[in-house]
Amino acid sequence: MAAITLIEAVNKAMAYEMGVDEEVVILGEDVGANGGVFRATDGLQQKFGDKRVIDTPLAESMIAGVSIGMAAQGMKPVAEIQFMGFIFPAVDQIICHAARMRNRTRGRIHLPMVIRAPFGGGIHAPEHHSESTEAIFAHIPGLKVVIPSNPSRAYGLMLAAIRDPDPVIFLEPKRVYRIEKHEIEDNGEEYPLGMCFVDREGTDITLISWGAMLHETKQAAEKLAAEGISAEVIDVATVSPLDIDTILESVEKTGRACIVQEAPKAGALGSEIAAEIAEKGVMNLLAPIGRVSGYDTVMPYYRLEKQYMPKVEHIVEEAKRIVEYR
Amino acid sequence: MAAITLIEAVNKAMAYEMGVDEEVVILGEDVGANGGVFRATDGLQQKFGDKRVIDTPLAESMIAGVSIGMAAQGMKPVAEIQFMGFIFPAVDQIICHAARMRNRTRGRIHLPMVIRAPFGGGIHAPEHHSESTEAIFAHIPGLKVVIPSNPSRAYGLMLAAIRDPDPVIFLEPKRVYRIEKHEIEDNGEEYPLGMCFVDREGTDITLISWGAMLHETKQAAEKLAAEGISAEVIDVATVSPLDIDTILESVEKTGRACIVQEAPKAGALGSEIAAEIAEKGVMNLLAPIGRVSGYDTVMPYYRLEKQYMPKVEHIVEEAKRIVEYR
Amino acid sequence: MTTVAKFEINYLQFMDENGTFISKQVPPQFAQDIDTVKSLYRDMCLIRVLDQKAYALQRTGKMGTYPAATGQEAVGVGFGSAMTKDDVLVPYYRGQAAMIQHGVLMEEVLLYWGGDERGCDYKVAKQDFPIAVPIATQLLHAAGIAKAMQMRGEKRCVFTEIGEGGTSEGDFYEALNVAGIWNLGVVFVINNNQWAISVPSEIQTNCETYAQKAIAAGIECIQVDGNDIIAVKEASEKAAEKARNGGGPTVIECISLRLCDHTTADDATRYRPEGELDEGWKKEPILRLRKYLESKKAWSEADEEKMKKELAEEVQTAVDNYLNTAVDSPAAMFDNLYAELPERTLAQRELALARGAK
Amino acid sequence: MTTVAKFEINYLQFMDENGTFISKQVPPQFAQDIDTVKSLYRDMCLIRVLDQKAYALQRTGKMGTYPAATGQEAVGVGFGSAMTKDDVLVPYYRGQAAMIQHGVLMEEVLLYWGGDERGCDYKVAKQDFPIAVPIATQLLHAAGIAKAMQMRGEKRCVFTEIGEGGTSEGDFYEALNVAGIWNLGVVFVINNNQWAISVPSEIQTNCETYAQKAIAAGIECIQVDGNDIIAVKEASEKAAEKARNGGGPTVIECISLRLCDHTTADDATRYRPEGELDEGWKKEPILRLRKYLESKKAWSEADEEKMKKELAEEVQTAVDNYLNTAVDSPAAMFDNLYAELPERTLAQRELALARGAK
Ligand SMILES: Cc1ncc(C[n+]2csc(CCOP(=O)(O)OP(=O)(O)O)c2C)c(N)n1
Ligand SMILES: Cc1ncc(C[n+]2csc(CCOP(=O)(O)OP(=O)(O)O)c2C)c(N)n1
Ligand SMILES: [Mg+2]
Ligand SMILES: [Mg+2]
Repeated sequence: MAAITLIEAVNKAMAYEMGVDEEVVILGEDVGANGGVFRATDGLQQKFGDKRVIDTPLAESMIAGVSIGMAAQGMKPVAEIQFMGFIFPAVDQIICHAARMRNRTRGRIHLPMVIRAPFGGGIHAPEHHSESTEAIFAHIPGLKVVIPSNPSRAYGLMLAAIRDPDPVIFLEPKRVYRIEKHEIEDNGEEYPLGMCFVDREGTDITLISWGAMLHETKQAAEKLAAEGISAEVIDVATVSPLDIDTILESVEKTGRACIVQEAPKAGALGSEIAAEIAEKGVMNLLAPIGRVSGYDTVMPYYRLEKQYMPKVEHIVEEAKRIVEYR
Repeated sequence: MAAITLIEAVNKAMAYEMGVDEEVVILGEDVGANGGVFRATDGLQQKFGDKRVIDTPLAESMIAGVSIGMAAQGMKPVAEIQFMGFIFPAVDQIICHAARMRNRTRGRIHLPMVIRAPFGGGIHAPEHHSESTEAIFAHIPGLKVVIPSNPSRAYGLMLAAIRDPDPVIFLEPKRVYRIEKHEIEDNGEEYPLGMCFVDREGTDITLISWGAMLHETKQAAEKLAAEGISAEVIDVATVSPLDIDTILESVEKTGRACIVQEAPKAGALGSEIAAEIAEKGVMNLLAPIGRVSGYDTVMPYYRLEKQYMPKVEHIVEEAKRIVEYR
Repeated sequence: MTTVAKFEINYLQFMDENGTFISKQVPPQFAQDIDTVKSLYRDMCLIRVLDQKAYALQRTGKMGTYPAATGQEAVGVGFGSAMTKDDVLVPYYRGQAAMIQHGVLMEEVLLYWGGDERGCDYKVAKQDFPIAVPIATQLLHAAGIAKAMQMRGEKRCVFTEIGEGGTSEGDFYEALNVAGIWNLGVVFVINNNQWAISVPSEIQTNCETYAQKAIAAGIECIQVDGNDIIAVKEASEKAAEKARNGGGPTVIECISLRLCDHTTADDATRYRPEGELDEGWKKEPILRLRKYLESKKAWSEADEEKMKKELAEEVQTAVDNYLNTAVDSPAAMFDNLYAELPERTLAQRELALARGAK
Repeated sequence: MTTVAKFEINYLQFMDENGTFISKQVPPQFAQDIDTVKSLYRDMCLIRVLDQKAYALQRTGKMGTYPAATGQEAVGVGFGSAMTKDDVLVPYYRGQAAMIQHGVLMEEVLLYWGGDERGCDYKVAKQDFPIAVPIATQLLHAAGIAKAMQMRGEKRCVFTEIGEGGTSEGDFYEALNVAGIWNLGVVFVINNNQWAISVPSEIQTNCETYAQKAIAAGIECIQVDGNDIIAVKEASEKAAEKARNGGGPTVIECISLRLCDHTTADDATRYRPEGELDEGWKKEPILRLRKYLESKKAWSEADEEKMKKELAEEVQTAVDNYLNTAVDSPAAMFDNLYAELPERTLAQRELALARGAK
């Protein structure tokens, strides 16, 4: 057992599955000798050869489209989009085909494929390297959208994503790629998709987050505890389809909810969670539902990046406002 | 003054503006001699020539990208995407460039362009011809997303969209292209963007909708009135940026809200509206916020289309449930 | 300046509009077998009958929008007949000729355009892709399928079809490029019917030929007379043979003409120049093959009558099967969305069933 | 079979790696003017100094990710110097050489890579586009700009640049195709530096040349030695002249070599074959032009020293200006989102200001 980072966990999960299932292949830009610009595929081409770890031409629609064709033949492509900001040329293939092939053919063709992409801000990267656009994919029926927040979940959820018979968009919060290490046994054990994780139990307020922001959210919960406020923390993990039951249960208990996300606020995933609470759990609420969020503006270049990102103190502040609401 | 349909109003507004502003040009697939597959550009090439009404090659990313270049030079392209289901190849250009050029250049370059697309179901069309994916664009800062619900609004909002100095996504509810006629004076008077319209005043519940579904929503309000329930009806019209104040005001008055939309429920625009109410107006609520919606599934081929679409009775039912909520 | 690369585009035609072999090239083996030629003739006629029937169904409210392949039967039947069962077809929406050649049932085609997903659940052509409505996207699927075949060392190939207008899409080029560099066994067939709805080929691209677009991907190409089924089939068989044996991709441009509206939703009189159709009907693929058969004394008016009757019956059976397929349950909207429907959506399924039952 | 179309790709080079004119063609007028050649030399040296400085800034935490153009200076300086003020440049991210030629300030380039949008608010090059990070997208903007120029009857043209890897994107082809059919005044420059991050050109496309991709769009093309600034500039001037006068688009492939890492975030030792750099440094564009100038007795060691000192100062001034530009207010995130900020977002702007003030 070794202590590994989130990105190493992604790497290990892919390596594990390639070792036991020869249908699994990796493709993308610079995934080969270079091991990916973040090293997610480091060493995999050396280990599995360039037939199974394939450097593609520079074309994202192609990467998605070719993966669809391969998956239809029963292979299990794990495609990398170098940054989520470059996934848009592939959106047509993902939305119009990957998400629909099983339904369109009434089950005759299904697509066991994964599209991985690092996402989110906070690493001082150039434009288009820092956005959080998970809401776009979470709105599309037929897709699963998974966001691990730590190394263990990255390992377990990636295995589940590869084994899933349907397309999974696997978004990796690159800001926390190397922020913490977990002891992980490389035993091929998956975590279930479609399930929230309750990361901290509490009674006064439910803080709901996913990906990198979960780290700020947990720190906020610590600070709140120091001030006598007991926060429950939920890692959504599979942002679509949403495990709303776990969230509703928690909110029923705490009576208060605050969603923490990095994306621009309008029409983000947080809106969906809030809407579900407002539809199904609103009468348990002791206060309005809060959303600590990125602003409704373009993710700025990195000099102003910090000004854009939600911070621990913003979460604490909002949580307190909600808890103190009368 | 003549009584015209929604699509004729779109046509008239474009013709008007082309007549007074020579920077306005139309481009797209089949917009020329054919006048568009729905005839939105009918007669315009005859009138303004093929230099200003341009049949493009078959490539949506190109249509959007070329429009960006033209707009940067001060022209005012009005581009047609034949159906919203075919907008996805253009999404990269729209999200990464159209929405950001002003911000990216700190105001040096701005893009007065319109991208029109017919959308929504109910006309027995083939696959990809019936979806409602407005939520994707409504999540993108830097875009305006406008959806007219009737001929007058189509005329006034289209004029405003063309004159707006920033990119506008103009989505036309094709199911109601020809469902009603309005007397419209072709005088170039625009309607303001960024504003909801209150289409019916009421006291018991606020029904919020846009586009084609507004018609079912209004019928539902009629039926509710017959049963003694007074429904206020709001046409969102500009779905981004959202005029949430008008909605909140109404909900403050009625204490109850129900959103009516055609799109799949999860992560749709209705979620954003519900979330805003839940954040800012929830304590005025006498009942949970309802969402009458399409299902979280792929828009079916047309044999099952009717089973997918929300109907007047569903709205009535949900509104009554909300009004009767204790 | 020095010249560093040279290319030429060749054109293949065997038979002219009078059904006469005009090429100096020896006609291919299959063209010398009169039964094969007869069966090609019959298969083209079947498509024409089917299209006419579908058109009539649409006009009487029993069918949705339908794209006929009138005048382009030699393209689909020609390359479809070059495929083996093990090959995979990735069609475009005007692809019924090739689809039916490759085992898709007529009633499936009708059910599809009749607005029912079950029309994509092919009973026989199990691996063939359903029609791709978003233009050009399917070419990338073809490349992916061929990649899988290549990785597994299979001697199969993939055929995919696209209209000449569709070649303007980025996906068209991305597919050619990846097929080129990975040496994939794909045959890209361009049905150059000279119109993309109302947009004539002259304003679609500045190329003299569509075949030459293959040069941008470093792959082989050929232009053929798409009204000459002998040429289409011959080029297709060569390309397929090459593809199955690791020789890589080919682009085949077939020059045809759309002798019908774009679809039943279109009215080509709005944009089509006078006289084009009259000229077109003189060159169309079915008539010339009939002339050839007649010139060989292999076809009579009686044969024609008999065949027409058979085809009408065949098509009618398919139509009956289509019309007798009851509308599916609302549950069908949910049951193949994922392998397993998520909890949350299950409730919606119940709701849909309850609403549908009313 | 008959041949229906023929194409050839020509290659242009005037000067070899020793600074000797090897072409049988007469060198262009400008190359015979020693001051022009000197100034091209100086401009290339400036880019190298700037890149080195930016690299150093990045290594010391004063700059973000930066893509040097080392070894490719002849490409950007060559075509940039063929542009007039009225032309418009649509650059790619490794485009600093052309950008600076066309009036973008060095401090703007630095501010941009230093993470500040104000680096795109060009003081001089008012109509030039900012760098496009999403690869190949910019070519369509170039086409749109040229379309506007054409509609207005202006005698201007547009230059746009892309890497050889970027030619695999669909947008590349869509832009060429529309430029071809609309006869737009765009010059498409491909900087074939033989690498797309870690992906070598040999596995990017099956084409023998990148120039030939123009054939798919029916437009003219040429391949030039991208290390020979005389050839790059000559081809560019011809293409620009043609474009300004309604002659339509041209693709110019410049063969260079990336003599640096992809960006400061890259480590090319992970994938680069041994020896390639050594070979490359022998052919690089600056050295050969110096050799030429020296052979003409037009350049001395003293000239070189003097120039180096001047360039260092020039670059240092730009660096100082960059470093002295205070970080913008959080309000800047909002103030150019739309012409007028929506009500709803105004409140967020207040919030950002309040938070930022803490
Ligand atoms: C991506 C996309 N854009 C637009 C359309 C709408 N559309 C359907 S067919 C067609 C014309 C296609 O012409 P061509 O490729 O020549 O094929 P043909 O119909 O002539 O066989 C268009 C624009 C579409 N289906 N997909
Ligand atoms: C659409 C898109 N995909 C991926 C990237 C990430 N990326 C940046 S540079 C690069 C390689 C580009 O190579 P090439 O086009 O040859 O240009 P060069 O950097 O060599 O000048 C990649 C993959 C991007 N910026 N945009
Ligand atoms: Mg066509
Ligand atoms: Mg390169």
